Amino acid sequence: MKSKVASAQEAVEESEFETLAIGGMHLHNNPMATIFELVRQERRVPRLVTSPSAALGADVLIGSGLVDEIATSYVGFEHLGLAPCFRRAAENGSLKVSNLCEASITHGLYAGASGMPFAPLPAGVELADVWRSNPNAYRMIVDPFTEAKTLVVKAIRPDVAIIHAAEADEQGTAWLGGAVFTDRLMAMAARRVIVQVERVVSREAMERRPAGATIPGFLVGAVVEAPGGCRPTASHGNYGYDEPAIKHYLQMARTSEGFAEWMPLVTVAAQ
Amino acid sequence: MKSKVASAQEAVEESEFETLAIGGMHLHNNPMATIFELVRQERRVPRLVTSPSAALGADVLIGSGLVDEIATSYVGFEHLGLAPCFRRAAENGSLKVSNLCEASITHGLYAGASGMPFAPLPAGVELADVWRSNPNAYRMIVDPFTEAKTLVVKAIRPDVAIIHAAEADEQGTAWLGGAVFTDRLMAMAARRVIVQVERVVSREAMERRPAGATIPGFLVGAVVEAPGGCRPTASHGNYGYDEPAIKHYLQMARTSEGFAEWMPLVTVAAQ
Amino acid sequence: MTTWTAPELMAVELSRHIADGDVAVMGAVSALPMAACRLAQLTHAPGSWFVAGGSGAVNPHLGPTPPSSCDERLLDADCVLPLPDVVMLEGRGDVFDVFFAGGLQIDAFGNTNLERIGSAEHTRLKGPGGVGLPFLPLAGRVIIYTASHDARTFVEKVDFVSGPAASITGRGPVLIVTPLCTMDFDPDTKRARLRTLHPGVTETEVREATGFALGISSELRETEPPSDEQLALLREIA
Amino acid sequence: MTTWTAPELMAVELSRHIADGDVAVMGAVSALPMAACRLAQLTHAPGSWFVAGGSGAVNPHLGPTPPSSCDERLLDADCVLPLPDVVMLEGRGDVFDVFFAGGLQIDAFGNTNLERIGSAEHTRLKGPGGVGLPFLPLAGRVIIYTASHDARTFVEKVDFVSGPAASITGRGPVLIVTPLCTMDFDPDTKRARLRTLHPGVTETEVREATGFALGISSELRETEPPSDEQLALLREIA
Repeated sequence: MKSKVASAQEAVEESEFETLAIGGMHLHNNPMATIFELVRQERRVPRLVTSPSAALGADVLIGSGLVDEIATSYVGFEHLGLAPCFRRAAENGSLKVSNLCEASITHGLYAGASGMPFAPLPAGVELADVWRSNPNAYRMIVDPFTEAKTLVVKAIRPDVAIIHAAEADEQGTAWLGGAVFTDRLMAMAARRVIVQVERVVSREAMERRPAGATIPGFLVGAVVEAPGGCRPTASHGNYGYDEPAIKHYLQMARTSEGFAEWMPLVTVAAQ
Repeated sequence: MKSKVASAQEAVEESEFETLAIGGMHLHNNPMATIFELVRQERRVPRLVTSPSAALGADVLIGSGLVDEIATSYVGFEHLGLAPCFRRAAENGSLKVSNLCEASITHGLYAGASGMPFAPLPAGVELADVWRSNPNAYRMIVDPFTEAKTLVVKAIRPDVAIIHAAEADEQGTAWLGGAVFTDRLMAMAARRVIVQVERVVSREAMERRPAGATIPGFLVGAVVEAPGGCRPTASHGNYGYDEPAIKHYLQMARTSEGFAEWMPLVTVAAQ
Repeated sequence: MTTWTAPELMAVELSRHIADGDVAVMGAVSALPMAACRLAQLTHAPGSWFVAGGSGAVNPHLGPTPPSSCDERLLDADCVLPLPDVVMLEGRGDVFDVFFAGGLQIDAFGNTNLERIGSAEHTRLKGPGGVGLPFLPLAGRVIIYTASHDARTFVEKVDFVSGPAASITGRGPVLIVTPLCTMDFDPDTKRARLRTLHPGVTETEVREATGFALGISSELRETEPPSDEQLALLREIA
Repeated sequence: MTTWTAPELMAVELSRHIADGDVAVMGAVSALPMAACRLAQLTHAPGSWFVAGGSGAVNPHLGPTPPSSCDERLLDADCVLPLPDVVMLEGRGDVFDVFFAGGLQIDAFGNTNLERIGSAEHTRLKGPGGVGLPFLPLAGRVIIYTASHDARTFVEKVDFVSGPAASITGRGPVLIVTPLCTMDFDPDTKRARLRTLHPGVTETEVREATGFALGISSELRETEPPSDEQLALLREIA
């Protein structure tokens, strides 16, 4: 059996994408090691899709000037503040922001994972301005059973998804080790999955992990062993987020010059 | 805090339904104790919705003459044979069978649990004859993004769902104890949930059960303590199915007279 | 005399609006409503429930309350739902009695905005985005809280509706809690009105900090201070 | 000389059609394909995968192979998926290389029927229903197996299409394995044709047991008997 374990460099080099999805929610499980590798390789991201609440992972890709469009419902640092690079790029128009809501991302990924072309949304969601601001992703159609107007969102099918898990075996079966967020769903919707993990473990060690917390190896293209690979964000089951380091980032990234100064320090340190 | 623990009699008496859903798959986790109580109370079931593979639970309700319509993708006893009462009632026209496929039940329940009015199905599923045989549940519409013809299935929103779990606490939080089948999804889609369990346990004992294997108590209307309550089907985590007893049932239920003879024996024994 | 901080008073006031049996849900930056819900469970609403944001935790035991809504410590809870299940149930419209909401802007009708200040063409401040706020029309009741009571936050009309005030299944916004006061909504005009003033705060102060014409409830009174028991419990939780 | 049963020969033959790296899925009454997939893993296809029916088990370790596809013993596996996830992935069309299918009726083109014998108005036999068979057009390859090789099962045209022979993402039906023989499909006519005869079975016997005009492969030969190693492993698995 061929092992799926690869270096971050190999895993990224072997990935082709128009749409890239990155996992993690807020300050947790941002797959930073692989994201730093994307930056090192200066990989252009024509379209970045995030979990319902992205943070450092998205901000770093945007700050590095690699992202043309982001489809998201939130990029920020929760109680620590706004996302400086996201904010700057959105305000100066260099980043196209395609607004989605949490329901649209979740049900859109469900549709993508299920072969559904689109997902209807619950009545009421159309009262927000989100869908009108993103005509590519939404359509108002007629429910064929009731004739009621129904908002639908296009399925999300990332070409590549990068998520973080606590452990995986060489065959790619991974265990998330904490909250699953939308990361399992993202893995199921993506054509290729890169799982970065704290530890590569034996196949036996993966057995009988709880059913809802694993990703079967047949969905996984590459396993990247990256201990500490979420830092400075948290890795559920392993370590919390590094608040001083994140505050330092928020301070530095206020300007593009500051971000450019922060970035090589971190990527070199991560190597 | 008011305990949700109730007798099967109370739990059924307090349930009003047009559409009743029953959990369990094949020979496993059929919530028989509560189903026998439905029979004792001679509760009419205008519409019965099942998991993708129903067995004894559905057959007993049908054999008791209580079911007007069944929406299902399978009623049978897997390697042990066909479902005698289902077969008889479908063949003599006393039961309306609304055909669904596994995808339609699963995505229909997902839609019901999510407030989606309907669910699109993956292209290809329309090549089977199922949807043409059940015009109430299906429509062919146009994908507003691609203009492709797309089959959609109506959301499934049971008024009441009856499922079996290994354990629950008095607040209704339940742990399934084995495979989750579509039972969790069914509970999330239903307006009222009756969970029958092998054991009522303390709130503390329910804590930190795996995230994907529990049902939060706020979705549960009644907890029925019914040790052995799946017999003669299996209860995951507790006991296997009783093959001789099921074969005996299949023998007896070949005729309605035989079923009528079997039924009171079992329901009296279950009390 | 017992003293308390503004966040403590806010948490206690929020907790008073959780009734026994309620099921509440909250999103990002939710330490305040989490603590409020837990306090309600420990006092007058032992049979209430809350789902803590992106963690999916149902009734996290708290003590301490982590500042992040996705913190691993929240998983010490009565049970945990995978996040997609929470999103599913938010759409059902008959599960969650209370949604807690916030915003960069909150308008006179209780619409909230986390998207941007300014127009799409001339965005003065790009916000993070509204996450689950479009679900608000499906909540039983919407309770809005904010740490910023100023005229930039409280505006006549939001620049973008992330969280609609309109409701299709419930009552929509029923309460706003700020560091200065609480507001409810006039049943006729649907506009926010001053309901209680926090101890030591004047009506003039609130008016100056509010960017829309604020009505006044005929039952305007002082916000009830936290009891010693509430404060003691809250300090264990938070 | 080593002897074997018909199910053993069938399991070994099925296992030969699992290639290394394949991901297979099966539904009800699937002890035979489960054992076949496990045998393939233990012999020529160590990197193949299979998902065992309603249990959601990924690569159950078997030994013994339970007769029910939802048996708790299957959860002793490499990992377990909640069933809804399996259903989701079946619809993706690029995950499962092999679907195992069966039917009360199997027709000359590889359509399968678990719904009914007879018309909707005059149903002679109500079958259990087709469960996931409508997913077959989304499989890479469809492999059909049946324990009943007779003219009631093998018909010119099924009375109801539960499992379509048509494919939108793959090759559709590629193989039928019965207690008498194996069949493949003529690439031009798309009709089933005799591919191998099990040892001791004659062409005439197969024709008499088949309700449609059965073509014959130009490479017709005897089904390769199980090796001693295959049989020994299979008996540990089953």
